[in-house]
Amino acid sequence: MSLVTVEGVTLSIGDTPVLNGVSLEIAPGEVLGLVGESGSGKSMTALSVLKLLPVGARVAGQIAFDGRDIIAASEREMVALRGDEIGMIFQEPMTALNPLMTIGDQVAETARIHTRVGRSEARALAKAMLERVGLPHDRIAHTRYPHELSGGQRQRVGIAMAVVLRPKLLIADEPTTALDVTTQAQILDLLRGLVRDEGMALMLITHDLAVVAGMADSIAVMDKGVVVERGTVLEVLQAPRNAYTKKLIAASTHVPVRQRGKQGGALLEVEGLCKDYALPRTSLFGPHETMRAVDHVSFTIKAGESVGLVGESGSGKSTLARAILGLETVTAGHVLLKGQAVHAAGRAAFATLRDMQMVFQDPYGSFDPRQKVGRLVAEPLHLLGSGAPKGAALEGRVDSALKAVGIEPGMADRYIHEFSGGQRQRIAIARALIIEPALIVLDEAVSAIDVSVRAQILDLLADLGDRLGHAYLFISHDLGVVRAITDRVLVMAGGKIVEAGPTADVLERPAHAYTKTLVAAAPRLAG
Amino acid sequence: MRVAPSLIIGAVLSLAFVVMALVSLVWTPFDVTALAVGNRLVPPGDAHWLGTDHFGRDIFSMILVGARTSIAVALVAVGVGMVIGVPLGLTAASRAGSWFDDLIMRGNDLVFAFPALIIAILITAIFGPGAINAIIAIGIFNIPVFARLTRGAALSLWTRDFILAARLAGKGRARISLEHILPNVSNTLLVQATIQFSLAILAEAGLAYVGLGAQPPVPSWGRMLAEAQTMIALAPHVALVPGLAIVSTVLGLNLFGDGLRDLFDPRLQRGPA
Amino acid sequence: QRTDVVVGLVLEPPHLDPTSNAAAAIDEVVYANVFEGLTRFGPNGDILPALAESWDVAEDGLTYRFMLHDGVTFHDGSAMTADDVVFSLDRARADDSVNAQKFLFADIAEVTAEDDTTVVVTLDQPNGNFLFNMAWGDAVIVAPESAETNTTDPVGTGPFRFADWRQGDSVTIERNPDYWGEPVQLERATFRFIADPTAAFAAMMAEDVDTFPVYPAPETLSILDADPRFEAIVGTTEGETILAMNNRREPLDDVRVREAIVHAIDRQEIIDGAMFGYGTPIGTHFAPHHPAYVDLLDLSAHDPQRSRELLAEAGVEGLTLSLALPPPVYARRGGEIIAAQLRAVGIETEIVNVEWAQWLEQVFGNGDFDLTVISHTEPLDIEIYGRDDYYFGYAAPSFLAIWDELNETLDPDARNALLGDLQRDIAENYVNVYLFQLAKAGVQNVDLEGMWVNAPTQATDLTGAYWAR
Amino acid sequence: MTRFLLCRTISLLASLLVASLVIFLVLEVLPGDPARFMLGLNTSPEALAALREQLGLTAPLPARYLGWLAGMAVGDFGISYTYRVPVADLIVERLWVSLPLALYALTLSTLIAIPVGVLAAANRNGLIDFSAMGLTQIGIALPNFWFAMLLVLAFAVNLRWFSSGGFPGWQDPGAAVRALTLPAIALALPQASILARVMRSSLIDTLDEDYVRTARAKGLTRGQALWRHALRNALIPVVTIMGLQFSFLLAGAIIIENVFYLPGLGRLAFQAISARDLIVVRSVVMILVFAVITITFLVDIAYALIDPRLRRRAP
Ligand SMILES: Nc1ncnc2c1ncn2[C@@H]1O[C@H](COP(=O)(O)OP(=O)(O)OP(=O)(O)O)[C@@H](O)[C@H]1O
Ligand SMILES: Nc1ncnc2c1ncn2[C@@H]1O[C@H](COP(=O)(O)OP(=O)(O)OP(=O)(O)O)[C@@H](O)[C@H]1O
Ligand SMILES: [Mg+2]
Ligand SMILES: [Mg+2]
Ligand code: NI
Repeated sequence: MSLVTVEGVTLSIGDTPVLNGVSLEIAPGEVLGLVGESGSGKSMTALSVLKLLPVGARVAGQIAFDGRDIIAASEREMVALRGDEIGMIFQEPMTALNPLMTIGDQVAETARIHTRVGRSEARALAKAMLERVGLPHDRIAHTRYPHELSGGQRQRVGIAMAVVLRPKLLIADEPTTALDVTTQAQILDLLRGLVRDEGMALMLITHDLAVVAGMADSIAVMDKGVVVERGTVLEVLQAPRNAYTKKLIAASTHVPVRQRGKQGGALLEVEGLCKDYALPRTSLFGPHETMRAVDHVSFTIKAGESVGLVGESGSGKSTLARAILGLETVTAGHVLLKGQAVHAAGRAAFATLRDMQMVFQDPYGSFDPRQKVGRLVAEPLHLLGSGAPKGAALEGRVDSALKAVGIEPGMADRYIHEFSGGQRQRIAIARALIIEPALIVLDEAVSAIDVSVRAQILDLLADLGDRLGHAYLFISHDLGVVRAITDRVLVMAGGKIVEAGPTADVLERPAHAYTKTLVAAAPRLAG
Repeated sequence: MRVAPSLIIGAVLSLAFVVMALVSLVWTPFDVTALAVGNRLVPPGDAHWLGTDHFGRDIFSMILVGARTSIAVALVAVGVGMVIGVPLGLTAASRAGSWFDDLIMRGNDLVFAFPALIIAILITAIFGPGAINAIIAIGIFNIPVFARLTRGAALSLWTRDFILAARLAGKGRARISLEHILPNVSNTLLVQATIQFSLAILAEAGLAYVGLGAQPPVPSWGRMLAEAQTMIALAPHVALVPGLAIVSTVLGLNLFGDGLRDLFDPRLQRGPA
Repeated sequence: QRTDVVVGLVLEPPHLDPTSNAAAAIDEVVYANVFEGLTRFGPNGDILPALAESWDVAEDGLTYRFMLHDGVTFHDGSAMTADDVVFSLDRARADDSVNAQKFLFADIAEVTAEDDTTVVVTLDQPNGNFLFNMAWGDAVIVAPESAETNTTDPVGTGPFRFADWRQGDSVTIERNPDYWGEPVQLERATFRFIADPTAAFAAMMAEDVDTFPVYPAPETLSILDADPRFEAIVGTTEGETILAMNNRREPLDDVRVREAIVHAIDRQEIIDGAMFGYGTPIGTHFAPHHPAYVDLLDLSAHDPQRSRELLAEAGVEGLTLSLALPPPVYARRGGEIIAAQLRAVGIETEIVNVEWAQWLEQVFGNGDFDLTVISHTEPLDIEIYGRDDYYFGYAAPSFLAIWDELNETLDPDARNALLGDLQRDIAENYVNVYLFQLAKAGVQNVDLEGMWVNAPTQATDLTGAYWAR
Repeated sequence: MTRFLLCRTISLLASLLVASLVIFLVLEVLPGDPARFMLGLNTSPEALAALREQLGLTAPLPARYLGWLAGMAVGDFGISYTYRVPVADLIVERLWVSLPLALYALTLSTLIAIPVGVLAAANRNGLIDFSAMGLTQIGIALPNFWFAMLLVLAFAVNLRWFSSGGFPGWQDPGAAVRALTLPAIALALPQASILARVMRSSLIDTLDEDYVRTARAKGLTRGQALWRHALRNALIPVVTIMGLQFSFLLAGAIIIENVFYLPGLGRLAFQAISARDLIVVRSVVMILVFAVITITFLVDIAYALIDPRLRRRAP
């Protein structure tokens, strides 16, 4: 007997069809992994079960929860159900909590709404549940406000809020996507424990097959508003029947083919690099306290080499990247590119930037929405000063750069919003390539895009590296990606490089304690 | 994209306003400077569609020409605010946290802290009343509005990756401000300009009430309304017509501005995913 | 029967001491009500005895003996004696005096107290106007103890005493139980300050105010008059409203140009357009209700054709003149009409609206203007045409000759004839455009009686006011 | 927090100093002479000179500026040229009208705006929303003196519910409140319109926030989620606008004070400007600037009360 049955649910918002006959089932105590690429309708499916759909949404089909008809249920019945029998956790721990309410009160509120318990009793319930999710009152006072907690801690509060009344069904919509790997592992552990202890059913939504593999009993794969495949984890992952599922699995485990490039001499030399950020003054005339974001970092990248940089959130990866590029002043140390100092006085960075470009994480945010792609891609040519090509020569450069990343040159006079996420990231790479730099720094360049697209981009990067021979500094929190594309890896923690070495060695046989936890925490698909 | 009805109403009213001003350039039913005291306070009728005022001037003609005055005053006042305020805001944002930024922002706060109407009265007391000085007075208080708005919008843009990309292309702050920041804040500025425009029309009316707006013989809606105050019991149309002209124009501009804001709102804008 | 009255005034007095500020608003509150002088103006401009019961004038016209009333006390209880008169007059004419009308006392040589109730004033030269001068608000009798504090706490001898001043809102006076003369019928009177013409109309309509002796919105006077609750009271004032011309400046120093301007003006249109018909046309700088008035309107009839001819004759073309307009409605509205009338004869004007302070400094003080509209409200002020440094700059020898003769003449009829000559002189020389005599257009509750109809001086004399019901 | 207060106080004092200098210099170039204004047309040059001396207008510029500053520091604003009473007394008396009026208007505007804004946001794009927002647009577009005049004609002249203007003083609080009612309404309507719009858009923004969805997932009804979670978060821009409005109401009421002939601060300044009572003008402007800066300061503190994120700006 299943707890939730979704039968042929069709949903449209306004005139756009979003779901097209979705069917799935969850039994009590079962963990269902709902996977699929961005926009495939995972969240909408989950929200349909709670009837918390956006305005203008129309649902048809059948949803039964514990024998009750959800589609026909009144708003009153749903209010009674939500939070009491069905709990939900959302993706963004940063914004999912009310910033003006203490965490204790937010958890207690769920209890106060559904039961007739008094204020103090609800507090006690909340306290117990917060302790259960690893936030004991004596360490993290329950009178704190969300902004006083870390991302992982906030997500724990979110979970406590959802499960304080021990619902029969818990829906978790990408609960760990915003967290770094080590925290993700802890949260997944917590969920696993709760499901086991309380016997609740869990609908776990994720785009990461590896997470599902470690958590779920069964899987539903969604594509364009349809569930294309359902089955147990083993069945689906080991023997996928549907073509889309196969493609998804292939992309998730994809390793681009690379020839070990011919490596040259030292291209980039970083020596004793430190970067301090000033904290707000604590006393009026006292000195600024500082926070060291990058702490005595030294390493070298050879021409044609692909180097990975891993580490958890806040370890200083991006700061280091910006410092290398000369976009940030440094506190100490120096950076040499082809023997030329990046941080020398004057417009030195201007000179070294010709040999060094960067690709950013957010493929949309890194383009000015008001300029055409041709102009955006040509922008680094500004570095050539008066020697910059003009007219037809310029167009030629843009065309060939676009062609190199597989974009039709004819698309150069479109705006960036007219491209898909994957295309945008290709254009970003074209922009970095156009000036033919010796080194390209990629800061989480594939983190924000879907697995299938990610596979293409990784192939492209591998191919370009082989053909044009630039060196890469590849920053990522995803060990799988780093393993696939880099020769050597640097592990960063607390602003320091704690371990460095050939990628395979470091990831297979981590020496430093931090690297060990990092490697252990990373979910793996192909076990 | 669905266009909101308020945008249409706003556009129509604003357009009517502009058309009136343009028409007045080539044609008015009567000469607005010719007085005919014997013919004063005639109610609306065939000869004078909207009646005549206390000097026997044709109100319809005055409304037409007054639209021109309003446009001129408001346009220049908003122009002054933008021409000075926007560069200040852009520069402040490009050097966020520096002493220069601090100076500009403190200066802004200070201008905001001065009671606007009293300062306007002082300015006109120093330079004499008149449209130009009314414009200066209104314009001064538009500077911090635009400076602050520009700075705020620009600051959030400066944290975006595409600005980093431009810096990677070796471009300086000033160039980035011009090439990337300014076009991206232009929508916000346009919307605010529409609203400040309507506020300027109201402000001119307020100044006219204390006798400081555009000076005779140039017709101005604010002065028409102010002068008609005492006539309302005698000939209500004299006070109602300019009042309604101001209300409908300000209303139109505000609706238009709001509609534009909705139109430009990124949350309502959806490119292909 | 009501015993209180609420009087609407347009301007709030800056303070309440009439001896140290020119503001008419001070007299409008305290004149005859709180402060009294040796003599006073009657409702029609005649000079009546006040604190001085009677007086003798010596043959040579140089010595005046004033017999004061007995038993007069100031509001603070102290007795008013001859010493107080000596103090008041000496204070007003002292070197460091800040009396706004020091010329009133200019001829005084000495003031002495003969006994407690007799004062002797000796003049340097005979002055036919001396008793008239002593009736001004600036010549009231004050006590030495309170002279400096009269600004905020006026202590006079009048039938009302000061009760309360709510800055910006109202001044209240109440009956003085110890008044030496006949007690007034009102218990208390409140002066409310309402500058906005619309607010004045609303205040009357809402009966928040019982009377506006000088109502600021002539356009609505007819509406109020038609209302059975109210009546309009239209009388005369001493205010000659003129379009003043800068006689020193080119091309206005040419009498033909001035005459051209005079003929361009249609007075009636200005009176109708600006004052809604309230006002009497004048052809010279003199009040029509004065016995010496001469009707000279023919000299300055509205004749645009003649204007154009005169301009051509003077060889003036494309003339543009500035027209400075102070705040009162006669100037602002009148100025607009004048501008239109001048345009009709080919003279362009540039209207500059100015505040009083600016007008006083720029136009009056520095004589920096072409044209201005202004009402000269002082009684019998044709004398200004003889002042060399006066802002419109006339002071022609022809005028001064008559003036000197007038000062030596004591016979009333001969004086009137000479005054007529003065009027003719300035009219024939087209010094200014004499527009109209400002009317005292007031409005009041129909049951209120005993208020002044005319305004020989700017005052709100409530001593005779009472409620009929 | 002490550091925060100290910093703010120093910047507050610096702003005031700059403001005082600006005001002083601006008023120095103002054409017109108070002495001449007081003595009128017929005065003699000696009387003028005597009065100028008496008023202290002959002292050199820096001395007068410093004298003014030093006086203000101990609460002595000098003696008004025209009124001949201490400026401080004048201002205090006017404040007893302007301050209650501003508070009254602000209260009215808040009481109208918040419910209207909330209702409109809760019924976004519905009939209530549409009509409420239409009305607020008209409220903003009305020239205030025109609206005030219509109020007087309707409620004082025709219905006789209120007096047409003036202020009877606080001895009779009932009468005083009645006298301030129409002016407060005239002042409040446009402000309420602005505030209601801010309230609505701010609430709509917060209603779209993730935590409101979280609250709904907990089982709160739409109304509960709005009331308990969205509203307080939406108040932050509303408080900013209220702060700005209060200073506007304090200083910008000149026109309304004129229409209702109220003895308020704005009209005092206006009258003082035309009488060239510069000592009053600069003190009033100074007080108003001070008020605005202080209110900004208070709004900052109000933020901290609403928003715990701002409470501990620095340890
Ligand atoms: N409020 C809305 N109005 C209109 N369309 C919407 C709305 N929210 C989502 N959609 C559309 O519905 C489709 C499914 O969205 P949904 O959020 O369920 O995707 P998802 O699988 O959860 O993706 P992701 O992994 O990015 O969260 C998408 O095409 C999206 O554009
Ligand atoms: N402009 C700044 N001012 C002050 N502190 C900063 C600034 N930028 C970054 N930091 C701090 O420096 C540290 C390192 O930040 P950085 O962005 O380099 O981390 P990261 O490794 O890139 O993290 P993530 O994986 O989340 O991108 C963090 O603690 C961050 O809070
Ligand atoms: Mg989703
Ligand atoms: Mg980073
Ligand atoms: Ni006179």
